[in-house]
Amino acid sequence: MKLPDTKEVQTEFKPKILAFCCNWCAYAGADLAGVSRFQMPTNVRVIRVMCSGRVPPELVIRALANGLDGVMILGCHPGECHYSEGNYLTRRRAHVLKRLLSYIGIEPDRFQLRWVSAAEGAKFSAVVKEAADKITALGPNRWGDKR
Amino acid sequence: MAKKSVLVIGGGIAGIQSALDLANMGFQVYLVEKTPSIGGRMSQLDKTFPTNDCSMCILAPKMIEAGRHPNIKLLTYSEVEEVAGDPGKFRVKIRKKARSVDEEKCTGCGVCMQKCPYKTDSEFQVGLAKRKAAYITFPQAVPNVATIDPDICIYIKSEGKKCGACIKFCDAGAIDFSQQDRIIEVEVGSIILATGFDLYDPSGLEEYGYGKIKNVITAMQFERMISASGPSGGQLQRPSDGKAPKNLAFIQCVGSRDTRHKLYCSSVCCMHATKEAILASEHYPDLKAFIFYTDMRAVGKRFQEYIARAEQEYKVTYIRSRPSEITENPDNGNPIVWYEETTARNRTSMEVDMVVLCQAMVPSGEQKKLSEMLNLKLNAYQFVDIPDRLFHPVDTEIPGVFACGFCQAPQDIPDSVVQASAAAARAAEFMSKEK
Amino acid sequence: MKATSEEVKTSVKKLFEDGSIGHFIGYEMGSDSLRVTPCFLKSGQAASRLVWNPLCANNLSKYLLDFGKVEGKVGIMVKGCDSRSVVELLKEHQIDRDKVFIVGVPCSGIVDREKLLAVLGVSPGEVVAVEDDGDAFLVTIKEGTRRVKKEQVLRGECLVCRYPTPVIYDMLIGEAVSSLPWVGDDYSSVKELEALSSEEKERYWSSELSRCIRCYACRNICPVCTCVECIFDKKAPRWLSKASDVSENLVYHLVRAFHVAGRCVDCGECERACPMHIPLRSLNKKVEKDILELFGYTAGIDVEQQPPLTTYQAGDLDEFL
Amino acid sequence: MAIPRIGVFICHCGTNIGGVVNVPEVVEYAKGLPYVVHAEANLYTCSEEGISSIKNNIKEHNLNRVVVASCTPRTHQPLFRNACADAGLNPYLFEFVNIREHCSWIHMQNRREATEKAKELVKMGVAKARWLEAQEEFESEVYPAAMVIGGGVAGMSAALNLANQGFEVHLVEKEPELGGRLLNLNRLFPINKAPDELVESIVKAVESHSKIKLHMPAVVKAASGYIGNFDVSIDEDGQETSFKVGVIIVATGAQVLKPELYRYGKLANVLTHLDLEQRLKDGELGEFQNVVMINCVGARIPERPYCSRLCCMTAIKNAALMKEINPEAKVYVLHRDLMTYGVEFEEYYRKAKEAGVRFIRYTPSKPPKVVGTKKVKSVKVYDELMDMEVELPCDLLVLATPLIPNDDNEELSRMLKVPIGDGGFFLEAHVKLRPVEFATDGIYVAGTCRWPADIRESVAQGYAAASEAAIPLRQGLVKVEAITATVDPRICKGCGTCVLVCPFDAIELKESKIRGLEGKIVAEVNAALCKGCGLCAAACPNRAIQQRGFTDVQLLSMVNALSGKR
Repeated sequence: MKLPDTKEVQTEFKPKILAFCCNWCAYAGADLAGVSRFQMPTNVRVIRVMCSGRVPPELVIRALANGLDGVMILGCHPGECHYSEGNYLTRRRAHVLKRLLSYIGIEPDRFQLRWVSAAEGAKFSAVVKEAADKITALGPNRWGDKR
Repeated sequence: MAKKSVLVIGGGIAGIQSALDLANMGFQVYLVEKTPSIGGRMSQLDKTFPTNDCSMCILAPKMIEAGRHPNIKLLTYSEVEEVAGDPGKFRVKIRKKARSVDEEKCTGCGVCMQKCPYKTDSEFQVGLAKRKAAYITFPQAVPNVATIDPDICIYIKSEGKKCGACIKFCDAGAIDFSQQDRIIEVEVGSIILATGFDLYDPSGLEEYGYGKIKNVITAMQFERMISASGPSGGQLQRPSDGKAPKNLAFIQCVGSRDTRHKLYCSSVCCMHATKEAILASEHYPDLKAFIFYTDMRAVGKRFQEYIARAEQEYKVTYIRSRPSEITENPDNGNPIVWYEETTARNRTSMEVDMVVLCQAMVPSGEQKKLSEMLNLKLNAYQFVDIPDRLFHPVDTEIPGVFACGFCQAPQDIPDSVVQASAAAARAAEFMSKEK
Repeated sequence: MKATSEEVKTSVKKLFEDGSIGHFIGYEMGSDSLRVTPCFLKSGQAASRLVWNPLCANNLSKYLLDFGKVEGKVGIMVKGCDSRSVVELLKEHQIDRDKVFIVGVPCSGIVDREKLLAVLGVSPGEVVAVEDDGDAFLVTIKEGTRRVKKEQVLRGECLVCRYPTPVIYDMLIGEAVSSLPWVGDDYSSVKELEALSSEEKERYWSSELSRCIRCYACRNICPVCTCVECIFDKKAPRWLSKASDVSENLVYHLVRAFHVAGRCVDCGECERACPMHIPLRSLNKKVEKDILELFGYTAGIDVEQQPPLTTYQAGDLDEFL
Repeated sequence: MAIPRIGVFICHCGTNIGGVVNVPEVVEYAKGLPYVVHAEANLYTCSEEGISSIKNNIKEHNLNRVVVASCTPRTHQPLFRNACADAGLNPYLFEFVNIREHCSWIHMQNRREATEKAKELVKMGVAKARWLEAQEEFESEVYPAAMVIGGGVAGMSAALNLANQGFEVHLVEKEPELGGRLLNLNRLFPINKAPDELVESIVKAVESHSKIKLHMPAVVKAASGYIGNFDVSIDEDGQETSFKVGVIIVATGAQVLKPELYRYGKLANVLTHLDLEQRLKDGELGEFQNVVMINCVGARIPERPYCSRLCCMTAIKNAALMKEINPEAKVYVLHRDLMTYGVEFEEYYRKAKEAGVRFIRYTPSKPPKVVGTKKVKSVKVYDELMDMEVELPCDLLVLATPLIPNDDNEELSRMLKVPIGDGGFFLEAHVKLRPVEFATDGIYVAGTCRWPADIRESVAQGYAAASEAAIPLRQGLVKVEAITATVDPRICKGCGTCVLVCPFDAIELKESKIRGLEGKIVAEVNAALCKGCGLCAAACPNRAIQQRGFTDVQLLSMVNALSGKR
């Protein structure tokens, strides 16, 4: 199957990225990043949930179909979930979802699962920078408002 | 049946913690604070080590909770005058000083502060800024009401003949110069002392030139300077010319561990100097900070890692030496720190833009008065004496009277909070026995 | 021995007679000789209508949901794939094992009607009968009987079927079939798509999904789509706009694939029902493949096995790049 | 639902937000958002002034939803919720937007984009607020008993305090004896007394207390439940016992590191301080003339960076004691920073110096070296002050090793669902202001299982934990934040997916009792067990189960708002 390259070259593309953060680790880590004044790109918007396991795949799919350039789920490190096992379930779902998204042509980097503890302000900012860089390199999400 | 009640003296973090614990347990608490707002020393801090949590941000919710708790009667701008009675049934007289402002009517809008023409040094800003005769100590004050300082208010001094700007401009009609000091009498089962600390005046250490060399300041002054809510909005401005310093020297053990001054270790200065050096380096990435220390006492959770971060990430230089003298370069006002290099054993010097003295901390001035009132023993350094320090670490020699936080020994915030809760537990236990 | 329509008729009749069942769900011939349709029986007399042949495509298991409140047991005829969706229904407490009587029939593949007509170059009315004959079908048309290799005309799911014999039953008619000779790599078509670049995949799926008219036939027929109120029918929140543009269709199909993740048994009903010929099984197969690779799980095998997305192992793959 | 009337309060936080984000611009933007009827800026929304403005505006504008854009809900949510409640608005009709930690503080160099981001965050908050619903908090009674795990000084102090306040206490100690680490000590610093009598008086008080039920030797086997209602089962001397408590205090202590340094365990005259104290106690120390003590053995090194807080004082104590036993002996303490913080420790140090103990500072880059093959004969150390290596004759080498976490911390952590942090010690809810609480309500921590601490600190923490534990015990009632799951039984198909994913066994499939649905099998949530994680809500295929405060419509509205959809 040979298809023409449709990748657009855009200058000054600033991707919009959504990050679901669990209340206990990732959100606290993001808070710590703030308190520590770790400077980072402005692309990421955080939605707080109590556990990464609260984020249903539907919401990730919806966000990407809405045209958001990337979606992240950030939770506690395995074994450190405030609810013991929420992040393990998230991890299983995320593996399946990431592969499914990739199957229809949504680049894997557009959906990321990362572990950030309450003490990892620096990691939070690193994760944000990395996501912003990678998604910027991918260019705009072509599935948004596709007709 | 009336609730059993407790008197907590001191509205800093320790007093607030004790008061909240007891109030949540269901006791009636009288929280007495001599200044116009609770919050204590912690409210003056910019950040707290080792997390760099914004101090006010974590303190404010507790202050507000204390301010609105139905079981806490907040008595600010008040001092204990007399304690009589016996353990389990102390009769306490509290002087509620005239604020010249009706606390019920005042909205804390601050118009009186704007209009008041008379100024004095701000205690909160450690003399780095002025405040008015009509003032609210700091923006998050609890209660958020104005106070009029009778020592400088011309209206009061002239017995109503002059000024009165505040009366004119207060829409709420809250200014009330007819207020008199009131004596409030309460009966309490138990008393908790949490009177905190004062800062040791470093001008007694003549070799460091505090008060003479403009660019030698204290750690608390630095704290206000680096704070976003400080007089310079977080900009470091050295006193001689307002320029931002490019290098800074912190001197540890100023008055502490010193045979001429205080023999004890003030316990928190190593860490707060490190914190201030980190904060300065964060604000000014090119700034160089030097910390002159005796022993680097980093004994708490994550403290060693904090020091390591200061060294590695912020390039803070730790120099193990106690400087012998600070002189001033007359050309540029730079302080020159004279010290002995530990290994080379040479007297050498370092010229910096500003020096921060980490002064000793001493029990608060009211401690002595209170101890006399209560007939309570103080130790050689005026800290509250704890007879069985190991197994009853918050019990004073008087049954039913407990002491927590800095008033009984130098300690950091978490240790003070622990002791404050411990004192609350002991008070609750004491009153349970006194059925 | 292969099961025959005759055996099915006698067995079911007997089940009615000895009181084992009060209802039966099976197949009967439909509007033309290439169609069978579901049939619902209330007594043994009608059992003569039943048929069993390589045209019995429908997965009847979803009809069990409609028989929740009837008296007595409901008998149902299941092929291998259908039996697996019965397992899923049992696992999710949608049916009561004590109220169903499962009549299993080993299946050696179902004819894809469209493929057959194309191969033979005939119209539906011209076919008289289709019979199973090992690796081929014997198709009787007016001109006589032709032997057509199964690989040419089997339905997609039958080409990769690993469970020709029902995994759960109360009665098995005919001899168990352990494997089908033509089944090789279950996921070769998935792998082909996986190998494409993101842009190529996007082009492919945009084109496929752009055809969806959102008739919801795939959902309605799916044996494991059992929700009382599908999230796509909800007003608040509205997960999907009415517009059937590609983005909305994407949401619909991806969410559907995810909702049946670890539950889909690849009975192929969705694709069979799709009027726009969207390769829906491809999405489901992709998920099935990943769940097998990641968690070693296959749906519809064991009622006691916990669904893969409701459990975990601490040592699950922790690599996301 | 009444038509939403949303009020938005945007905080300058002094210059913390206002210095980066153009707050007035965000206010103007907020005014244009759907259902927003009032928007304003506050210098500090958390100040009394800000709080009263919220209250006044709720009344003035008849607000039925409040959004505050300021700092983090993790610290300030209760405050603003209470403000709403004070003004008669259900506190769950409040939504928090974080534009400080998540915006102004991390985008200080980019004011334009920070302002745009703040607007979007506010838009998302308003979108969620539109769907907020009033909630009632679940209340449950507190069973008036406590379990204290660990019978050391911290645990005993906590137990006695609660018992004296009138609460029943189950004290669970794994050893057959109360007293913990103290039992191994020869003397206590800085009072230099033997611990025996002091400990005995506490042990007696514990043992004779009618309210304290002693379980010994016993270990906790299982614990389930929530604040006010924990079901605990323990193995007490081989027998399984179960009981119910309202609160749990963890005070399990720590152990002393046995080092693999300085030929410890290989040469007979190398001891840890704990070994030394045992020998002194048993009268088995024997003769000594030259004692060398090394501090920070196995501590303040890359793999174990922390300072164990009390070893310096232990070394000083034993060094002075060596001098006391044999005034002729030469006693050296080789140390790094000497951590004699506070009043008494500094004095303790001075007195030891006066008594003739020699202190030599070594640097970690040039650590002391042990000389000798069968026994230590001498110790070589680089003396920083003298700038030279000195060799100290030595017939007794004593190592100060740090406290390290107990091996069973991890098991307890899993059982109680409480976290372990730095270095394997238990992690408190907040290092500054909640030092003896776990993030999980109803479970508290004290003593050396939290971090190295000396006796007075451990006792104070024991009391402090008792103080926090006494609050729910005395209140007798706890409220659970209304973020628990709820089921719509009309939609629920009883598939049991939620039951499988719930980590707390809070959901059961039951026959519905609701009119019109009688007999239908549906999921039912036990609000007392539900901890509000929302796993069920994400797993439910038809969304019959929702997490209050984080419902699908709320989250989806935020996503749609962010992506510019309605």
